[in-house]
Amino acid sequence: MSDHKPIVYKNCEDVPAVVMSEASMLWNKTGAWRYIKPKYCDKVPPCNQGCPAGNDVENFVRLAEEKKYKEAWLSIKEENPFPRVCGRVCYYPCETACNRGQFDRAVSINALERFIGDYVSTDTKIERLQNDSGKKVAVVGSGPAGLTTAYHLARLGHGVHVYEADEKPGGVLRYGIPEYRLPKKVLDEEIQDIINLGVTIDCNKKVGETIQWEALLDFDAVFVATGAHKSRNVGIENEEAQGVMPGLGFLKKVAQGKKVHLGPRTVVVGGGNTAIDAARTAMRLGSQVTIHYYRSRNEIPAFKEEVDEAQKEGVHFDMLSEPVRVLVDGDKATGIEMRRTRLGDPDESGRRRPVSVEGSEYSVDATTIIIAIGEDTDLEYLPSEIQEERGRVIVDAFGATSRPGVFAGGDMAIANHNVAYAIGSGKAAAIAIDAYLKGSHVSDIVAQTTIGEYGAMSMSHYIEAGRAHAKNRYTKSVVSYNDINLNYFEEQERSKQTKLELSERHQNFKEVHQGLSEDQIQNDAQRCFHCGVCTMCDTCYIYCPDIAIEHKGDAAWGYDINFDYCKGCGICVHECPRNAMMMEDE
Amino acid sequence: MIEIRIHGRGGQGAVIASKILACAFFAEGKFVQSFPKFGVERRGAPVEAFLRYDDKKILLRNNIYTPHHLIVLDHTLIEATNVTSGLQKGGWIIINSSKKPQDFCLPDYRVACVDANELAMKYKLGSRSSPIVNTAILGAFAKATQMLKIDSIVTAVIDEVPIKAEDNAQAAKDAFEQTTI
Amino acid sequence: MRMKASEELITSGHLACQGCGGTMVMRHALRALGDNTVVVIPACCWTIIAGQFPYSSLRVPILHTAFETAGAAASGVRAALDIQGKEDTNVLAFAGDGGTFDIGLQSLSGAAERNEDIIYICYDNEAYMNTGIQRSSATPEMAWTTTTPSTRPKSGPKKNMIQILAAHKAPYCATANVAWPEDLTNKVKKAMTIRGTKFIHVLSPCPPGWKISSEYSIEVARLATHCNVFPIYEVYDGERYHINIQPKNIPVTEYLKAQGRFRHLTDEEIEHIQKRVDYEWKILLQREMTDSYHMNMPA
Amino acid sequence: MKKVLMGNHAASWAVKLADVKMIAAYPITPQTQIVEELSEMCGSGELKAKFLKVESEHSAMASCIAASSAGVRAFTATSANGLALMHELLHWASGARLPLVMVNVNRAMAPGWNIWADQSDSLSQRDTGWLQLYVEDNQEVLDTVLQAYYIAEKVNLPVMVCYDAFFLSHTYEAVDIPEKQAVQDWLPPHARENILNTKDPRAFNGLVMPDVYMEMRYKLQQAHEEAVAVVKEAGESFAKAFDRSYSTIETVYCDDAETVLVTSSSTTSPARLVVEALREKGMKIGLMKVRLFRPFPVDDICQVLSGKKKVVVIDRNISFGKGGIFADEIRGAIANDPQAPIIFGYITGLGGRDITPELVEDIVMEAEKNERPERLALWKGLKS
Repeated sequence: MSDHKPIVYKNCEDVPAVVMSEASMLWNKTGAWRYIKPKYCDKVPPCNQGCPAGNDVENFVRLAEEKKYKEAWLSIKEENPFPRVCGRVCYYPCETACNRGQFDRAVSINALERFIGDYVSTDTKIERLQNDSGKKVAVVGSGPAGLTTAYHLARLGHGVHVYEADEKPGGVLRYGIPEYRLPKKVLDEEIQDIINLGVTIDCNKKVGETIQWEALLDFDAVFVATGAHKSRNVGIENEEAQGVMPGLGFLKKVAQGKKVHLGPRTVVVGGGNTAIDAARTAMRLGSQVTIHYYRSRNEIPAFKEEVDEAQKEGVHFDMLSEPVRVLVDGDKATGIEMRRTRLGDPDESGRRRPVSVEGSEYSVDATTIIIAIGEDTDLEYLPSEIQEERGRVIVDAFGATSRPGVFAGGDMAIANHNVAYAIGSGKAAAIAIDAYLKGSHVSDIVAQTTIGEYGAMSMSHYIEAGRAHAKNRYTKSVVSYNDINLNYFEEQERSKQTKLELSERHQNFKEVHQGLSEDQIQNDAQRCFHCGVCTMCDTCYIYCPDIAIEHKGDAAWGYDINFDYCKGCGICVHECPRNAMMMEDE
Repeated sequence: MIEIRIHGRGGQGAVIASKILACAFFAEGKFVQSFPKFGVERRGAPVEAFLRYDDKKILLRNNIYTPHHLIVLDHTLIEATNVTSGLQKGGWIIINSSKKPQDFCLPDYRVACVDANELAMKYKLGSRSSPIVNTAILGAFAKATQMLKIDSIVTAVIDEVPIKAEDNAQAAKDAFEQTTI
Repeated sequence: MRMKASEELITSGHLACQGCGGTMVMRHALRALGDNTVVVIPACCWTIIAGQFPYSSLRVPILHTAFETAGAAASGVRAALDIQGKEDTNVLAFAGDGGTFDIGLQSLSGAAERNEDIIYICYDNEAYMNTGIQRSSATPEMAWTTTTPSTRPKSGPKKNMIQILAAHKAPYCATANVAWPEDLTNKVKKAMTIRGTKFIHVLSPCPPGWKISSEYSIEVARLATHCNVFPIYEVYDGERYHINIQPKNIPVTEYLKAQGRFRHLTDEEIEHIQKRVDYEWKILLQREMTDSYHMNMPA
Repeated sequence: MKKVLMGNHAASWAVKLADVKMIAAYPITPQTQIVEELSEMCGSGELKAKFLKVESEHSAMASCIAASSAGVRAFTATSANGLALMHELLHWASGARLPLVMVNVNRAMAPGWNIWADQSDSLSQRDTGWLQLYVEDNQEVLDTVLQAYYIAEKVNLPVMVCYDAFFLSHTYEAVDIPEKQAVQDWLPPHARENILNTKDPRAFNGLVMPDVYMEMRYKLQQAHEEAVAVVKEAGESFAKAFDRSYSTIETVYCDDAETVLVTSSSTTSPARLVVEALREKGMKIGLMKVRLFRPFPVDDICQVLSGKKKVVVIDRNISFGKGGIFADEIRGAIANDPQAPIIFGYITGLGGRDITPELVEDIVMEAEKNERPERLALWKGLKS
């Protein structure tokens, strides 16, 4: 007798004498009782939205939790060629966004990324996703943006030729970030992954000098990402004196292994990351260092952690002071005259504007003065048809410039000057260039590939919208802290990276952050809420009063809802710890 | 059909005595019927039990009102209750007493006595304050009435008394010997 | 413990309301018990949930029995199984609060006193829900039901069934809550290893009766424990107490305000309930503590 | 083996011989010795059964229902208020079609408290779907309890064996106890389908909707109707095995009788004496003992009574507002017979009052004297 059909007794004789069941209740399709129905839908975790590079953060954390480090690494590499770089130098907006941060402390995503990268990279090769398209793309600049574009385009099957003005690829990664934060070996290895994909990196080729712009137009598309490496001048007296140098220039020289003589006392002017990097580098070269910044510690734009480290390492901070003029003895700088500032009203960035305090000038002795108050782009080599504004190339969300076929990214095109944004812009451009080369419209895929509200792009969404894990993800619905069912989580300590002993940081450039151990990684991976992403935690399954939720099976991921029986009570959705479900109308 | 009534106090075993006697008659081929007075038995309170035997199936289903014979387990009951109520003239009254039959003024009846208390003590049946006399007195019944053999009583006692069966049987035998008529 | 729906001992298509807690209790209990189980169900919501003749929503045998007889009927099944050599078959009496706290208390007491080798689960939805929300002695103080209107809500506190069973020296008594399914299944598993009468009292939210939206079923049940209204603990041999879930000590008002059946409560009344809850919780803590001074009865 | 047994112990012996596996009981006078004896038997191991000492008759019946549902022979015994307490579950047992056997020692219902013979307790339960047999002596107690299992398991209905308080329950008579092997040969081992079975899990006694409830009740009635023949068959086959025969009714001198005295239970015994005596005096009187009350053996009764002049029914029971229940049942049974006799319904012996041969004769002679009864309920033996 079928369990799914009601039993009909035709006549009196048919009716049994004993009140005994003959079949199950499965014939009774209680799905008809339902007003609204549950649905599994992966949403955007705030970390994913927060990652400018478009990493599928939640995914790699989950894979790490399952000790699938290789899969985790491949997941990052799908979006970002630089897990090891980012795991060291990113200022982790993902962690700032992490909902767990409101509960106890954010998951150590950055350190997780680094662990995964370091754990896996040397023995795994990245594959090209598509066969050779026959198209050729020129990439100008081998900084994080350029290399990212090159990487993705190569994976998408295009021929990529990178032009690099310096003698080695990497741009700011190589010349702007000191060895103690990003060992060159790590960078080289990640760049090698890109080269292994068939990307040609042509060094010592500077557009406008060793190669002409017009030559680039022979390519099917061009991506320019030459960064912002023109250090700004303060505009004070004697700024050109000997012993005064730009921050980035200083860092580059050190990175190139050139001897730099600082003398015993170095003054750094500025509060950005370059300033801090310069100060800490100067420390390591044996100089006493003081940083002068014209706002207070609260407004300093450098990463807080870097500032803290600098302080611990012995860098002095002289806040609320602005340079007035360089003091010279002949053409040699001997010090700098500073002036006190005080904080006034907030400016458009929300930070309080420094106001000079007249008559508060004072002198500081210095053998070297490093000016690190920001960098500008150099757009002179670009033809006029490519529109610019305030020193930046005007681009759309995907890096398309005003000239068809020419795309731009990185610091020269976007406001946020940091590695993760550069990588994000490179990926966006790669998507746009691929679409351009295929003759399709980027506008069609914006919704599909943009994760959340901040413009991060997902390569996995682009290349395989139908891929199982990405299938149901609502690219705009970001899970907030209030969406999390906190009943399912308990406070748990965040894993802390060990750092190089202070005593070991002088006279060398050993890496300061030592990363996390596997146990620590596991601890933190387990802390992840997996906001908006089904982890098959079984909460929905176990609470379903109607046994209408079923595992897809041993091999497959996720659950099926049996709408024949689901009564639409909504418990599964309400109880989902991570808001990976929703109710929708019938 | 012969009807016998047994008088005792709650706890003395009047009902068991009635049953043992029934078993003894049954063993001699009689139809029997034994039953307590249908009531609420309380320890120490006067109780009655009944016995009918006959050569054919007994079809009466009522209390005995005019017994042929009496068994009295406690002679104090004779003063306390109207034991002879309904007793047919010339019937036997078997009394547990150290007294002699002539000490009881029961002119219309035949009286037999046995000191079943003493026998109970002798065989350590029950306690001094409440000796178990229901088996011993049946020996006296057999002796006095001669309605059945002492052997039948002894066999019934052994079959029906769960503990100290042999002592009880011996008490009945002794009583058979010691009955005064 | 992952199971396919087809492996679960309760089937879909049953006749429980949306969000029914009692259904979850059965599901979790059977996950632990397995198919070598006979379920005895007196009159209660499950009389209906199990499905009408000729159907059943369980894949284990059910004996539906009269309202007041769960303890006795389970005893009878136990006896019959034992005499047939089926000592390994679990007998689960599965009764609502009415059938346990009220009309069935006598037969439960009898079974517990005889220490019948049964597992008795009371799924407590705190009123006669099957007949349409009438008060039972499990109804919490001041709750609305159709027989305790909000103008005259239920007077007096809920009967303490665990104490009653503990007084029988039942070898294992426990409370549980559908919001902690694993705790519940573990308790049932533990009960299976203990001979004698095991009593598990499970708080089972009833969306219609508690006047909550069905999706809040688990959340409200969870609040009951975190507000100390329904602590989760075990009592071994009627004497040794062990609290299993540390509550978050949330004010009762959170729990009460979540439910329509308490909507009429004034601040003073809530305060009164809070005081009683605090008091009972303290007593429970003391009982748990007394454990360390407990003198075992000589063997 | 013949033994002098009280009626209650005759019941216990039958339970032992029937190899009952589960007994649940609660004490109540005058039933108690049945279960005391069974308790001894279980204790000594001569009866391998589970004995549940439950906390009420209600639970006794609930446990028996459950045990029977789980596939074993179950037994309980009760009286009067205990039976009344079971009332709900009596319906449950028959509705579940369980072959339970219960002894009810007929005792008067309180108040006032009265522990003596009276059939009103079991007759109040006549509509619960149980078979009811009323027996006359201790031998019949034993034989009927055995037959009760035979019948119950053939028709899947519970059977109540009823006999009078004290007149049987506490009265010792010689009882022929059959050999265990002979009983086993006659009463097949208990084996039923449709029981609680974890290998074939079914739900029993669940919700039944109006669309089939009536059919199921019809089947229950059918089973009762079929049970009349099964009771006879049980009696006949019992006679073959044990040389004592039983049926739905028993008649004495009815063939040529003009007046038939109708009795049940222990009242039949003195009635036999009376009928015998009156026959000797030349009166054309017969006796009909009604043994099976539910199902009511309408055909058997009508066959005997049709064409008789007068029927005198003695009832140790009463349905208040109507009269004696046996009399009423007989009236109802024969109402459509064109040759229906005049029926005199006498109520007597309530609450353990003796029914002596003199009383029975008084009743018969009064009925003989009057052409028709003055009213439905005639009382005899009231204090004048």
